[in-house]
Amino acid sequence: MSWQDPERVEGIDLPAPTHWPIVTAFGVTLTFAGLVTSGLVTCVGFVTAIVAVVGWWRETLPEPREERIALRPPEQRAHAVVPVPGAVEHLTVGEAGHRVRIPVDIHRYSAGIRGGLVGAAAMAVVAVAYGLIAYASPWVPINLLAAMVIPSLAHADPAELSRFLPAAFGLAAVIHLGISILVGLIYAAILPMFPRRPVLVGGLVFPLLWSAVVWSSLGILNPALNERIDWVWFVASQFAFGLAAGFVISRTERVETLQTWPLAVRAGLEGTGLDRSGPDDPPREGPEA
Amino acid sequence: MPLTLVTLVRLVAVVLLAGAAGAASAAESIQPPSMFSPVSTPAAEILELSWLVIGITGAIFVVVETLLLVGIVRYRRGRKDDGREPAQVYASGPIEMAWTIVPIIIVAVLFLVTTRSIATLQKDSAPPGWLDVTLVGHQWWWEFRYPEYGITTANELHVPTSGPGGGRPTFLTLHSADVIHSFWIPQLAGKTDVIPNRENHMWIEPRESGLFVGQCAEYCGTQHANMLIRVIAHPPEEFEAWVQSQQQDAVDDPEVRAGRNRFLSTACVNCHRVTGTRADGSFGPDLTHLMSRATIGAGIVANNRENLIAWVKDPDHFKPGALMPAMGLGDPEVERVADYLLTLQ
Amino acid sequence: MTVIDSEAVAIGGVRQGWLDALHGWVTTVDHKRIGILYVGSALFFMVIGGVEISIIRLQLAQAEAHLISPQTFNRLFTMHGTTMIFLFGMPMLFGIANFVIPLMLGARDLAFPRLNAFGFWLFLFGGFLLYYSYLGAEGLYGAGSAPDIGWFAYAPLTSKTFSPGNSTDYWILAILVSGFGSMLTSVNLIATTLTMRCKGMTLMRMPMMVWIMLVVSVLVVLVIPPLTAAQVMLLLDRFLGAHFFDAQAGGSALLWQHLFWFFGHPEVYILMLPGFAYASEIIPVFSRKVLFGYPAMVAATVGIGVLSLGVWAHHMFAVGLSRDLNIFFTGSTLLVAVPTGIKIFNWLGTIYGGKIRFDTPMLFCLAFLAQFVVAGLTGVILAIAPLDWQLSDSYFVVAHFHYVIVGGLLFTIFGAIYYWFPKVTGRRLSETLGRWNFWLLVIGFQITFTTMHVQGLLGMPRRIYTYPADRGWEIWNQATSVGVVFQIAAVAIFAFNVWRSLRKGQIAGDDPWDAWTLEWSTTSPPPSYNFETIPEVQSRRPLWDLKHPDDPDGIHE
Amino acid sequence: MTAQTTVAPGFSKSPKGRVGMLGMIASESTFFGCFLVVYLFYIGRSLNGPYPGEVLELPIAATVCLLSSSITIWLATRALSRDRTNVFGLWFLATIVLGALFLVATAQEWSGLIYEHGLTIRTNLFGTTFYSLVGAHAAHVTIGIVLMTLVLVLSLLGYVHVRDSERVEMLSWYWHFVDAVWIAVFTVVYVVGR
Ligand code: HEA
Ligand code: HEA
Ligand code: HEC
Ligand code: CUA
Ligand SMILES: [Cu+2]
Repeated sequence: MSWQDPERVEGIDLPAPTHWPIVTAFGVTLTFAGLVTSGLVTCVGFVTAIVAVVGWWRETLPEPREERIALRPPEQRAHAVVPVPGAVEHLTVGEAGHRVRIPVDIHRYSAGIRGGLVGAAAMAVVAVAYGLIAYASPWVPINLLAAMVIPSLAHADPAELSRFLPAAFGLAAVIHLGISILVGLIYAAILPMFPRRPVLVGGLVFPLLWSAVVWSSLGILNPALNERIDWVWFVASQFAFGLAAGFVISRTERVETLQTWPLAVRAGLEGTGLDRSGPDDPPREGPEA
Repeated sequence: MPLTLVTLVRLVAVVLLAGAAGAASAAESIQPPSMFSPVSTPAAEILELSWLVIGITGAIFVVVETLLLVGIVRYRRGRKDDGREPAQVYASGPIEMAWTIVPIIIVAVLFLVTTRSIATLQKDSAPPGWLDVTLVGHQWWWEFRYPEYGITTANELHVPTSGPGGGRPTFLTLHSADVIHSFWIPQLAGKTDVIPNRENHMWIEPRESGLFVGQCAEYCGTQHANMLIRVIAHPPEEFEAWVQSQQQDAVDDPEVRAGRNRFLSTACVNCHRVTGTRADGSFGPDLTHLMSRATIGAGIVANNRENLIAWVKDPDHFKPGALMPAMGLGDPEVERVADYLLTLQ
Repeated sequence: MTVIDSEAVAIGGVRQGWLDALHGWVTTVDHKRIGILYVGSALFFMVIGGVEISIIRLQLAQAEAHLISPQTFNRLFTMHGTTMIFLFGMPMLFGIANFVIPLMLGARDLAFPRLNAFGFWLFLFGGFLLYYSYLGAEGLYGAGSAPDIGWFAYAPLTSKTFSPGNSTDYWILAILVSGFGSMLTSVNLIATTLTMRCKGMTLMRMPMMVWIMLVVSVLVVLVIPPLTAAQVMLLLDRFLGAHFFDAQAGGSALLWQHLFWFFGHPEVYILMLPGFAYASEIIPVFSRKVLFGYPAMVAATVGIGVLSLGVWAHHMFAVGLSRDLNIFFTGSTLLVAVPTGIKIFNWLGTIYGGKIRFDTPMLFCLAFLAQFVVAGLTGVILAIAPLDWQLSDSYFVVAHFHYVIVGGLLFTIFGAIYYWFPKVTGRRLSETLGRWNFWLLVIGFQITFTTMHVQGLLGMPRRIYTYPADRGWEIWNQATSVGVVFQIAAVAIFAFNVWRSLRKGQIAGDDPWDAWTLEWSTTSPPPSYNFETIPEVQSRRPLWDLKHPDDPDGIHE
Repeated sequence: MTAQTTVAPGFSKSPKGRVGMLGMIASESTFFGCFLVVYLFYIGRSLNGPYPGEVLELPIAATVCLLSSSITIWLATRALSRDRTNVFGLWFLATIVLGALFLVATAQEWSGLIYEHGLTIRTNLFGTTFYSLVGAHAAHVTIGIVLMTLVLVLSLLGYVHVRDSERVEMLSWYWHFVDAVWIAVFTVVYVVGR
């Protein structure tokens, strides 16, 4: 490489050593130290600092003083880096070449957002249906969601919960949509890592896992909801989300079947281990440069 | 309670901490001031929230450390390594997306729950019927005033308990006479700073009677360490009785006249108050009912004759740097003053 | 112009008289030598800070102990905190940046070499001024008393009324002076990074370390002035009778807290981000893999920098902020977990699929990863305002921040020293001693700081010189104190290792770790001009390109 | 072969000076920002008089002087970059005079406040914040004037040429910054604060 073998130069100009910085710093410190010791110290410090600054300027104006440093003799210089061609392991899956971006097939993130929104709608339908059936009011599930944040709702009676409350509605909508979109995005990102039955995994397994997590902590997350929750309906609404979102997303693009890959590879974390050549095979040569 | 993630965490923590606390203080009567044994509504609410947070952070801890360990073991350089460089993987959009969004969701959930919790816990004014107490932090002792009853006391706060069917929570208004202090009894509530030229509030609602300890939590100078707090929660009737005894004027026992005179003719009166006498200072604790307190020096030593003598002779003996000067009284005088103090029931 | 023999001024070059050598060091403007001066003085102050805290731990090992007076105790923890943050942490990271960054950029020096020297000397003299207070500050009790106001010096404890004498003034002035130094050095680093990159080094090709130090420098430039401003106000209060923090005159005690923590919170990231920087250089090299997700790492760094400016009041949850503020600062603080998480996961992603070599620098970085996660999670616990009401100002906080600063920063600093020592001196540190150093530090660290969480949860406030025996804290404090013994041993072994390796260490060669950034393309130690010719790069890993010409980086970036 | 190969591309003078100056200005800005915020925070919180409404008057003349000095220094640097040293000297002198006039006005204002109204830094929060904010600004003006006077003297002695225009321009940036700070101070102290 070109910059590794320098042409012969006489020397290199570097800023010359100077004692003015240390003297200036000393003067400045003394100036301050005088405040807590004696005015005399401040005076001395101030004068020192001024003298040093003048000295400093005289050294740097109009052009900073430099000195020419001789280059080291060639034998004491850095060794040129030795190229080692073919020393990098290869990926055998995906594109040819040493390194690729994996996973190869991914969903567009816009698909995730769309899936999240559709899932949100599906979930809302189930939840509102539950509200209508169990409480004869579509607002109950919405208010219950808002009760996660609003303490007064956490202790409200059913009549209160059945009413339309604009603040609660707004809050619930933000929480519901926000989290739905985020979960949709996650779906888009990780469904390709479970390529075998994306809809099954995304539509049933994840919602079940998620429901389990919620079940274990709802008492603290949202006590109001916890008191009134009907778990069958809750899990059903989770399924509605998962299935709708999973369906929308997996339809957007075909996912290459990667199930023989280890998970870390499917996630795009590692590239080794893909080389199917056995340990006894001779190491493969890299392409000639 | 079903065996859930949170209950599991709870169980583990309770066992560990009970062991932790028990091991050290098996024989003592004082309960360690641990936030894990709340006896008051705010503390209990905070603990509830803690379980969620500890559960979530605990789960993250387990996941990340496992990933790390697996990575270290799985990808260590093997013995028979051929020296070639592993394939270079630059990035992976999806997985990065996933590990950005999952924390966002966790953070969002934590945030929402915390919001509710803050809104529940933080009260800016006392709901009707609550007991009002004004607390003043001093270097290095506490003053408690009960405006309703006209009582002033120090270092030991007496409050009523609430039963299951409700009761009388205490609403504290916090002021400081000098620097910043912080009022903290972990079993009753979180701490709130006590700040000069500012009014702060907090509330407690003990549900059990007993003695609960804490101490000043904001560094406030030399004796910050010995600015202890004792809160005594009484059942309501007992509390009423205490209030009545505190409302009495100081006892004036003729047997200790000599000590009383010495006390009143010394500069003690500039700093201390004893109602019904000319002692009307407010720089030091109110001594009117000194003997109703179990400790002196803001909780550092038991309140008995011996300690009172030692204290009056030289406060620095117990509390180096304390703002009460040694008054230079001779031994017999100190003893007489102490005898007088001992009558201030 | 005379031509100077480069060896004569090179580090470890020909023997000179000690006076000449000394003269060389005090007049030098070479970024490498200034870097060494920084690191050396930082280590010196670290030992002082460590000795101070060792005395404290001795006192706290027993309930109701009377080994030292409360006044002495208060001075010790104030000096410990101040020393460790301002005289150990900041100079250490400036020192390493000073040495490494121009080399990484392929530059001959920093943009303003003389200013660089000036900044260093300001810091050092500032440090001396602070310690001179032990002799010079006639406090309340006669001559000689160090400041005793805690490292964040809350008003009004710092007012003339509550802190007579001059000890507080020493604290203010010393930090003021060294603060100027930090600011100048940061401006210098920014200018260097923005204007002196070698040919081909676009911003997105800079080594991760350079990016991080750029963000750190910007933070320093933005947040040291608020500290300076607050200190100037305090000086005006103390010397001229102004009323900025005077509650009697209607002033606000909280004002100081807002100003201080507006500085103080970014300050903790100023300390930790360089640790991230070292890890981002070391982990890839010893995993033999490119840093995973470089663009995300850059974004996360900038994100942490920006967010850190908006979270300061999480140090003030207990002061009675309004509900809305408590909620806001809880939320903003929690958000920091996201970019930090990105970093953690990207380092994990780097390890995955690699072939890890467990040299000492890597050991320190792996321990850092494990420990930092715990530290960050306790931070998240503290960020939840209601939990902070219980935990603030308790030993849980002390545990949290030592987990970050010691478990995170100190470990990466040791990693960095083991990593770059060969470049600086031309000799390697002993691996055997390095392992002793590492394991003793891990053990000591865990014993000391894990137990501290328990004390905090059991209600022990910080900054208390003694505690009653009946609280159940004693055995935990004993454990904490015992851990310090291991830490002292670790630091002592480290010192021995440096001393021995300087003379007998294995010769390193240009590129002992088979690394990829430009500093490894020159000799160890580098000549004063760094490179004979200025390098030219095509990718983030120029040496990778040279080593694997058939498989260069650039096309993948 | 020759010395030119030894000059690193980054060693050209101009950009690093600019970046450095911008860095200094950024940090000075947050410094002043703090004093401004504190001033705003303490408005109306003084426990006793005199209050700003009673004693402060709009410093119109001073403001005009200071702001117009931004124009003169711009003209000066432009002249220098075109190698018209004499014109440069004249405009520079004008800048210094305008800056000095500003300082004189401030001094008059202060002496009025101190001797007529009895307002000092110890009087109340208004005095505390007013003198420190305006004083910090005035200190920066003073530093600027000292530096400019130095440059002027050097230029009279014939030391300042086109090649220094870069440095003089940095000085002018500083001066523009001081002006900008004054606009903020003016708004906060004399407009909002009264
Ligand atoms: C080196 C410095 C450093 C660093 C990096 C941090 C990082 C953090 N700190 Fe800490 N802190 C200090 C140094 C530091 N701190 C110091 C010195 C003090 C005390 C000062 C004093 O009082 O003397 C303090 C005090 C302190 C307090 C005040 C406590 C009190 O006094 O009451 C709080 C409260 O919010 C806090 C929070 C945090 C948070 C949320 C982070 C976050 O940045 C942590 C982020 C990291 C993670 C969260 C882990 C990794 C992330 C993942 C694995 C992703 C998944 C995680 C989630 C979704 C949660 N810190
Ligand atoms: C960079 C920052 C940093 C670092 C590295 C450390 C390192 C350590 N800290 Fe520190 N600490 C702070 C920053 C730091 N600390 C801050 C900011 C505070 C708050 C201050 C305040 O409240 O104002 C604090 C407070 C603090 C406290 C609380 C004090 C109190 O509240 O009362 C404690 C208690 O144990 C403690 C312990 C330790 C220990 C044991 C170490 C150890 O890791 C140190 C290990 C190093 C050594 C021990 C040096 C080695 C020495 C030798 C080899 C020489 C031989 C030594 C002897 C003979 C003794 N620290
Ligand atoms: C300069 C003021 C001052 C004077 C004079 C003074 N005290 Fe005190 N005293 C205090 C302060 C302040 C405290 C609280 C000290 C602490 O706990 O830190 C106190 C505490 C006490 C206590 C303990 C009260 C408690 O509940 O903890 C007693 C008893 C006491 N003083 C008695 C006396 C006697 C008797 C005298 C006179 C001989 C006296 N004091 C003179 C200021 C004073
Ligand atoms: Cu009061 Cu600490
Ligand atoms: Cu913080």
